[in-house]
Amino acid sequence: MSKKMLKEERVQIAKRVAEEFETGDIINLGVGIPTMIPDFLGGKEVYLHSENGLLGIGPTPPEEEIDMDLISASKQPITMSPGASLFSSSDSFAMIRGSHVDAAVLGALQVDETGRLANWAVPGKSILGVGGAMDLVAGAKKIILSLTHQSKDGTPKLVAELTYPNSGLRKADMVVTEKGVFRFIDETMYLVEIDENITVEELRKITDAHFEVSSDLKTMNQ
Amino acid sequence: MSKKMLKEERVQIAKRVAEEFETGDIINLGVGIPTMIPDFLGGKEVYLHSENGLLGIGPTPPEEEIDMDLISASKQPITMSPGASLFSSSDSFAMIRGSHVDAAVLGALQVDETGRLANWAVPGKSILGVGGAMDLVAGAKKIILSLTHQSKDGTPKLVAELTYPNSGLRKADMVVTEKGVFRFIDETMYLVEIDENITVEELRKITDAHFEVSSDLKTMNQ
Amino acid sequence: MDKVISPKEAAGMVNDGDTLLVGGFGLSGSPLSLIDEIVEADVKNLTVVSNNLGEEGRGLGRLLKKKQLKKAIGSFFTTNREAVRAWADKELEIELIPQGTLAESLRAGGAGIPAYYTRTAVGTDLAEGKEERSFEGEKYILEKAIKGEVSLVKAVKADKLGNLYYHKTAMNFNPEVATAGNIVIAEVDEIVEPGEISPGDIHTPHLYVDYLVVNDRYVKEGGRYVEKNA
Amino acid sequence: MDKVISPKEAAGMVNDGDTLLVGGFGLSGSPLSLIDEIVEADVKNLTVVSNNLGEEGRGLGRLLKKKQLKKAIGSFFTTNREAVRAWADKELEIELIPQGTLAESLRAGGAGIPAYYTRTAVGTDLAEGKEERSFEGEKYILEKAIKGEVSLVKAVKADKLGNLYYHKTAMNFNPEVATAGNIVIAEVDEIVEPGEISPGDIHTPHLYVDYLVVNDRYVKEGGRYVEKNA
Repeated sequence: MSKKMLKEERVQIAKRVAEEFETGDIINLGVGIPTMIPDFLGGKEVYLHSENGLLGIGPTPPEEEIDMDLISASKQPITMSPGASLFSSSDSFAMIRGSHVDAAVLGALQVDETGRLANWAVPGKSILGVGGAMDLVAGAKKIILSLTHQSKDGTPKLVAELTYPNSGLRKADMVVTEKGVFRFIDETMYLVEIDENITVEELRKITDAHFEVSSDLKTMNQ
Repeated sequence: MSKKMLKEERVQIAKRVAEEFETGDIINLGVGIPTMIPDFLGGKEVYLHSENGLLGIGPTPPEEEIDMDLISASKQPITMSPGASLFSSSDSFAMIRGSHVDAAVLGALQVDETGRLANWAVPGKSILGVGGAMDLVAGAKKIILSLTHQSKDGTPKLVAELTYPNSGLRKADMVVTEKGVFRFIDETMYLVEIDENITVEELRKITDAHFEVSSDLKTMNQ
Repeated sequence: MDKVISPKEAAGMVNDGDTLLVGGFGLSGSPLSLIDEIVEADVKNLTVVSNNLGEEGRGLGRLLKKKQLKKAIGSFFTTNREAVRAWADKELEIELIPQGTLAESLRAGGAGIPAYYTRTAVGTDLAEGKEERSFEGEKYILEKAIKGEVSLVKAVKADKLGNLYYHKTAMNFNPEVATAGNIVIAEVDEIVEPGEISPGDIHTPHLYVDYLVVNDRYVKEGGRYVEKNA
Repeated sequence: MDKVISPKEAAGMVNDGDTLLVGGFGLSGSPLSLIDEIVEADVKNLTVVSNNLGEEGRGLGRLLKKKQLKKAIGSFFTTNREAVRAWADKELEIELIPQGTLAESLRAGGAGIPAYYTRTAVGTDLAEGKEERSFEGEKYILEKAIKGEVSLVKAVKADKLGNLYYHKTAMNFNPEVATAGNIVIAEVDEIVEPGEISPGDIHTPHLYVDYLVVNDRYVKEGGRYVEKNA
């Protein structure tokens, strides 16, 4: 798969997740695809929470205005939007743990058919980084997973059962891949939107998780 | 006893407690006698912590500068000294509970001969107020009790055993009354200073608690 | 995203039997206009969590006077004679909590911490019924988080997003209270544009604040809030 | 009451085997001069509690490179290849803690709270060996406070009393770290007179800070701290 296609897939995902938000939402964006979401928010005013101590991430600064003491949780230079506030790590995670963040958009290595997710460690490899992943999984009001449907070698990421270490008891509310959009209702996975270039039958072939098809299935990003 | 004498006794106590401090100490002063201490600090620069959210109480403001949103824990108008800082109640009590306050000077209804104290409730009466007393008793690095030696009707406040509800497991380090100064070493009470107008024998008669007399007994406030 | 509502609309969010978390230390930092509005709204059986019950006939004291309170949870009620009398007459339940424990339990309520251990009050009457446990040889008690249906706080200034700035020691319990209610209503003297309160000066970030109400009943004169038409 | 000491004197307070609590998120808000001084002081067997180990060969990464570390406790070490290699070679113990739990445990350490309950990490590998308990039907784990012998923090400014002001998101873990060490040393770019940082702008009140050290090795150029003589 060419790099260009991968970029397009990622845009497809970011665009779709962006539709989920309403003006006023407080959102925490994980690394990777989620960082592309702000470009697709249109007119919606949402507030981006950065767990290293800021509410109100603004646009990326031009090179000459970069201050590496004003950075995102991905350690990228940022600016502050009007009304932004600064606070310490414990205050920042009090917001997350206390369920004051409306949605966390996270990447995932795997998600199972009930919504349980794995996004911090690979079995057999060193477990040396977790960051704020588990805090966000446990605390955000809504968990949206944004990931490519399969790994580079074609292995499904939407699985019947996790084989990677899970990130908590809390389950995802929604999964967005370049192939479709899934929601969980009572621990059952429903396909609610599908990419126009794939059929449900084809999707099942690249999805290890069992999913129901919504009676109201729509085409994605249209 | 005339009001004037009571005032003198209170001054005597406040003056003696003030001697305990060193430049740089962080001190929390309770209501009553402790509030008189700042007048007797001489040149010593100490920092007064107010549990409602301020470190660095300055002098009482003149009437025209009073702001009832800048008050002490006794709800009296105050000012801020240079280098003062403002914070919330949970941050303020984190300082107290975390043992970052060098000394709390508290009033007491009773103190027993091991240093256990009672300063918040009277048996048989309604128990409707505790304030920060128990937090200070549990958390301050040093507990100094300042109280008149007897209650108005002559009942000893330094007792063999508390009859009033105690304020915590933590014991006082020092007791200052208008009659003498006591320190606790290994749960034993030692008289270390005595007022010039009273003998040890006379002091024993108005003290229910057993105390040892320090081999190095001094005259108080001299 | 206009968070500004009328005091009447705010009071309408309080229902009979609710637990209200209220900022303030005595009258300082107390949402006086909101309280008066709730007094007029006539809801009852309220539980109030606040350090004090205002003063006699002022602030939260008015809810007591009008017999709208079932219970008061806080650290110091002794100086409010009406509270003492209402308690003696069994018209008011009182739950006494050490001041620092009150502040920390409210913080815990907002921070997703259901319970924590503290040395404060171990071995006293206020530890009765509370679980005791030792850590490294020292005794502690388990204290539970405090949460409520509605939080009422007072700030001197807000921006339109709901960021709050408190004035000096009128801050007190307000930042904690602002995190621990299902609905959080802030009474403010002034509302400014986003950006006018600088990022480092914001005490309560707007994600905690659901509604803003402008204080329309009290003005500050001679360093004290007094009723406008008094 | 002069709290200002030389970087060398500060480094001399760190002993072999100590647990150091260190502020910073990556290199931002990291006490770079103090760390370099400790590298030169040659103490060893240190345990470092910090969100990361700086970067490879920078900040705390230098202590690792010089094999002065026995153990690292933090939330994210994956991007420091040297840490990964040292761990694989069993030269470095690593204890992984979720970022929010790390921040809260440091706060607890400073606030006299020995332990608290959190939902974070329940049911995961990181909850192994931790006590589980339900509150209102939800599962939580018990997390213990973190304390240390020496805290190292970085602020952009201090006054002579030791009040600290942090610059933007360089604040991160510094306020919590400043409360949880037996000895607290703050590295600052500038020291001003008491009163010059206004009461509402002080992030860490001076009662937490034992010593001040002026950053003498790094200057900020193009928004980044660079070595003066590099």
